[in-house]
Amino acid sequence: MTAIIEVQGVSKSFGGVVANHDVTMSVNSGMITGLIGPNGSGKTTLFNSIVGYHPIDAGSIRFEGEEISRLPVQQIARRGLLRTFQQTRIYGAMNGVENMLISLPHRKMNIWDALKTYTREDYERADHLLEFVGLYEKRLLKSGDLSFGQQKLLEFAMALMNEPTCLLLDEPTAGINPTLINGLIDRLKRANTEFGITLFVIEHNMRVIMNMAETIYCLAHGELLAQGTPEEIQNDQSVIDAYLGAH
Amino acid sequence: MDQILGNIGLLFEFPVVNLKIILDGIMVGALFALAAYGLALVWGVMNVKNLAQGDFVIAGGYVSWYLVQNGFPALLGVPVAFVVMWGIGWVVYKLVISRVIERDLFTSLLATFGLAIMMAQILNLLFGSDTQSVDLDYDVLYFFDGFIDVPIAKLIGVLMASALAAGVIIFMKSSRMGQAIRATAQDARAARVMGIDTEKVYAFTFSLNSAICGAAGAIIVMVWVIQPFYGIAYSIRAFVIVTAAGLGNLPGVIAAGLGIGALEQYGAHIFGIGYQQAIAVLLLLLVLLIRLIQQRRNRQVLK
Amino acid sequence: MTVARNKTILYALILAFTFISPFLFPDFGTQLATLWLMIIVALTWDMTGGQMGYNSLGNIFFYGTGMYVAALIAIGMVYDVGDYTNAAGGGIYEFTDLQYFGGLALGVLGAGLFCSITAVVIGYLTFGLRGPYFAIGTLGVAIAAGELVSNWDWAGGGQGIALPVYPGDLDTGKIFFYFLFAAVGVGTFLFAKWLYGTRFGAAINAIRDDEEKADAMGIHTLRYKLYTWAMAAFFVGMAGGISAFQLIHFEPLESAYQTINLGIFMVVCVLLGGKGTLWGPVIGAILFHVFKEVTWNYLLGWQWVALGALIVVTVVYFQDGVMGWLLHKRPEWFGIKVEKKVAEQAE
Amino acid sequence: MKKLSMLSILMAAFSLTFSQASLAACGEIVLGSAISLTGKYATNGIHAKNGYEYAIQKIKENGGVKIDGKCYNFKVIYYDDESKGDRGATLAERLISQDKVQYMLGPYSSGMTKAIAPVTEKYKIPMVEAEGASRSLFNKGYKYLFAVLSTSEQYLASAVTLAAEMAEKQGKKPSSVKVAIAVENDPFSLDIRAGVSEDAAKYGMNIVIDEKLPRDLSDMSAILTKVKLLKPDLLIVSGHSKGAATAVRQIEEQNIQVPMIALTHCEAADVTGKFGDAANDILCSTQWAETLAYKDPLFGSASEYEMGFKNAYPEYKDKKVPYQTAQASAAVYVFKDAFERAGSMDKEKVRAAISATDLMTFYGGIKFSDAGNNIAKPMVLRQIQNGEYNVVAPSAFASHKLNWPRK
Repeated sequence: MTAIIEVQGVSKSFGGVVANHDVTMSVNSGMITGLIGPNGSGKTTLFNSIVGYHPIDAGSIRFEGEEISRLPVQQIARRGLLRTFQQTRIYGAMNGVENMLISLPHRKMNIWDALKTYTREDYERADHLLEFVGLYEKRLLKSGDLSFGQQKLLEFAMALMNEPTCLLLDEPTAGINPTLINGLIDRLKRANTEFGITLFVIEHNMRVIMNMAETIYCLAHGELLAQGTPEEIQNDQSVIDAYLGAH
Repeated sequence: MDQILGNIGLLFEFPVVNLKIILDGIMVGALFALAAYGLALVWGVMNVKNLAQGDFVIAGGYVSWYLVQNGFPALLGVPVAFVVMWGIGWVVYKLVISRVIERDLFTSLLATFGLAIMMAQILNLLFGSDTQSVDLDYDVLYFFDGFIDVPIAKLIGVLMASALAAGVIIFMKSSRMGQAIRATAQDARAARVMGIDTEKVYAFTFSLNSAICGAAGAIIVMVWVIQPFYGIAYSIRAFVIVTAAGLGNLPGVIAAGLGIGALEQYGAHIFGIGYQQAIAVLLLLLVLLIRLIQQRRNRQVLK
Repeated sequence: MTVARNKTILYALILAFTFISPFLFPDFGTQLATLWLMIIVALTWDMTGGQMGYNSLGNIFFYGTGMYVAALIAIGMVYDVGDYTNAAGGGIYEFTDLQYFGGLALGVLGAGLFCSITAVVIGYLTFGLRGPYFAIGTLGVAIAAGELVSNWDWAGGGQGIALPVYPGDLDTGKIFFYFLFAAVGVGTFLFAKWLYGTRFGAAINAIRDDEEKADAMGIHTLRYKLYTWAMAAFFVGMAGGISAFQLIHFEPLESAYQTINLGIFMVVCVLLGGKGTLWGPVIGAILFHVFKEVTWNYLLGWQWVALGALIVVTVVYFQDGVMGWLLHKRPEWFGIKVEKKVAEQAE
Repeated sequence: MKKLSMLSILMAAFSLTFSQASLAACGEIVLGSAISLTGKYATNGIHAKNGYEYAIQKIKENGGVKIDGKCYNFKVIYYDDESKGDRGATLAERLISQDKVQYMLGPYSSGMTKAIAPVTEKYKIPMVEAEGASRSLFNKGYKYLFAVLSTSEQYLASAVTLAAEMAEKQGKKPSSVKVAIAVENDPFSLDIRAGVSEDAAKYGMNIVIDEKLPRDLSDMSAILTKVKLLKPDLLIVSGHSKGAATAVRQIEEQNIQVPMIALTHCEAADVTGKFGDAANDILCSTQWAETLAYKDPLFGSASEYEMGFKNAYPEYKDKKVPYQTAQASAAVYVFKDAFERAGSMDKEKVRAAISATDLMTFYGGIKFSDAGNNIAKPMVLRQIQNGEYNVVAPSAFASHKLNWPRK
């Protein structure tokens, strides 16, 4: 079991506010890893640090053994480390199929590949993945008109289309109809097993994360509070205190 | 190349030249800073990038020139230009600017570019394309064996510019309108929620900008010459200064204005004044580049 | 099927008209050539402005640079450029037919290539700028280039450069330049049409709509922006090169790097026709050119006021242009076709 | 009573239409001109246009152009070239191919003429121009281009000669004279620079400052500072009207003491009116002066031309009539003369007649070289002495003595 993302002693503060302090964790290749913590515990900040949205103050972040803490977003993405947004970002003016086609892995293309028109396989893959997330019926609608949950699914499908090595998901179930959540958990797991994508998931919904993740990290006040299997985390008194204290 | 080296040599051979260049630069820079401050105000408060800035300056100059042609004293030109350009700014705001505030930034840039073309040509049709100036008939003070000349007119110009800047600062700090403007600049929506009539604030801000420019133009016509098509030169400088200094930072704008005035004079001395416009533009590009590198270090872009 | 056939007929008609128009209206040869120039610069402006969301105010840089590169290549192949430009004081320089046409061909191609390379270099420095900063930055590049070239004595400085006159008779010359422009224009159009249908075209649209997301998806945003600008610059540079030969005499600030003339016209054309569409720039260029040629010379002095007003009104009230207006009024002309295409291909 | 008055009105109306008919009996010769009404050359473009119009009016009043016993009047189609070369070339093309103009009057400035001349040459359209002085116009072998004015290298060359004479008077060698040159970066002024540097080189003079002025000139203190340091004996400034205005203002302000200062475009910039005493003792080159003793049957003497023009265009009442206007009128006069001598409307015959012109006008002699420039008229140099423009060189025309050194 090799670590694909290694976070070593990362600190980040905004002005005087410390968002992350000396955080160390690792995400194992081919696994689903969870990241939990009360609101404001610095989860999204850590995500942003990993994918390159801002510089970090101290520490190191490695992806597949390579230091990435100084690289800008697009270079990190091009190494196969992708993320979805808490507030989904899709191309609202395009329809679902177009959104999927945009998400073809350009990082794997040279300029001559890019200058080709879309092939039949591209369309098939797009349709297949749209079906996988359950949006096939709505594939020709303007994406901006879809519901928030559907947009979230579309963004997930787009991320899969991109064939990432590792995918960082920021609260994939937030805003999704509870009846659909089980289906989503199933799809996330299948994405992990069928497509072999390593997942690193921020999640508020304890049931979801406990069902899904093999390893879970818990942040509180910007510091790493606990780590372990779902059972270990569930029984960790400090985690329970942190959540209770936060409420 | 020889000429450039020779010009640099002059700077060391006659050190007093440096003083002269810096003095000239400060005088030019003070007026650039005025136009730039207006731009920073409009940019910061309503997010409109006004490419017609320089044309407001020139229009103010013509107001003052027109007064003098009709027998009024030259110093009266500054307050009158302030008032007249206030009115013109208000009209322009109502007709054009108010409709581009909510739009993307390129819209305001292009709309004001169109405005700039229009204003320059209207001035040309009204007053002709000749260079015009107002002669104040004041003495010139000489220092260092007559080497350094400080025309009293220029001195008055700089004083008036400083007085205007001070007035604006006090106004922004202490008046209700000034506070409303600053609140709107911080967060227009919150300001609206707090009961500030942002529409009124916008109209006021733009008119104020136009009036500041007009007054600057009235000073310029006493000290240098104006021509209908000179506007773009002042617009470019205003952009250089604001880009360098950032928004909402009056001391920064003034410092950048003076600095750029002096840099430009040095450039003109060393490379020849044929390169003056090129130097101003290259300074803009340089400032953009520096900001860009700063942002890249923050893993950000300049937007 | 019928849509496709109608389209073919439409294109054939336009192409036929392109071919016969200089013979139909021989007196308007130069204006028709200029119309193609407008179409070229509008189409290429839209590649970055409309399709990629990078509104350059400095594309005129490539036009001016194209002029200079073409002229310097053509002259440099036969004479010493410094002597030639210095000849403001005396000496007549002759060009044989072969030298003229050879110089023109190499010059125009060289202009295109050179402009592509400069686009990459300048783009590398400026594409970190977004929105208005990019517009102002590129405007700055164009202004600075004009000022610097006007101080470059070897290339004629403020005197500009006078190129040899077209050998052969007048009317052939006019038609010759018309077809040169038309060829580049048609080439630009077909290129753009093809480009917007590729994965690359979709990717630059993605950059326009949300560059951060495109970044996050691993699209080579900077690289694609550079390629796009280089492609646009290639065509503009060629158009500039042809203009240099057509105008015969040009100088740096007013004809080559004419920032507030052609440099802003191209933007107005695109806005008038409709940003981010294939036909918008073409329609806009035609509308603008006709408006300008019909009214310009009778306004005697007021034309620039009219132009300024046109810009303001277009930008403020009619920013979506003709195509945008049609899209709004007649969505079935566009919408149905688009869906059908996608649906067909998706099956 | 009532009827009678009605009748008289009718008769008056008749006679009016009749007289108009007799005027209309004159045919029309259409000339074309692209001229700068907007942009940086607009001031002088309008001076030139007024000159054309005044001459046309004058010819009309004096019975028109007589060709083969019939009378004709000139009519000009104007377009605004916006002071932009490529626009000018397009408009020339338009005048020729769409408006079918057969004869052209020139635009304002050398740069514009340079842009238009290839077009008129291509179409073999005779163009008499009055405002393009650059000699680069006359080494291209143009056959249809004729200029009534002296070429630009002559504008200030006589100032160099004067400076050399003054140096000799002081017992110094002409080669000890230091020259400072500041000219605008456009074809006209660059030509002046070429003329001055050639002449200065002949005397072995040292050129200590050689700078170009930007087109949007509003401040030349950087150059004047160098003038203070390097103390040249002769300062040359050329930059159309704005160059002259800026120079005079800042020379005064910075208290520049140079024994001899020579400018172009003093009259067009109205430096005496604007700056008063500050302009004193400055040398101004001019193509024409109203005090010169030239004369012709149509306009009368040079001073009569000035008076007549001021009556027709009252806006010039308090100013000098700029030579740009006079030479524009002279260009129209050349056309009239050539048409009458050709006795035909045939383009080639008219061209031949223009080429053979040998005419004395209020503006000076006009005789074209093979290259098309006027070789029968010298440039004169005037000095502003107590607000008056007095001719001081060349000596054959001088009416006053040179004030030297300045101040």
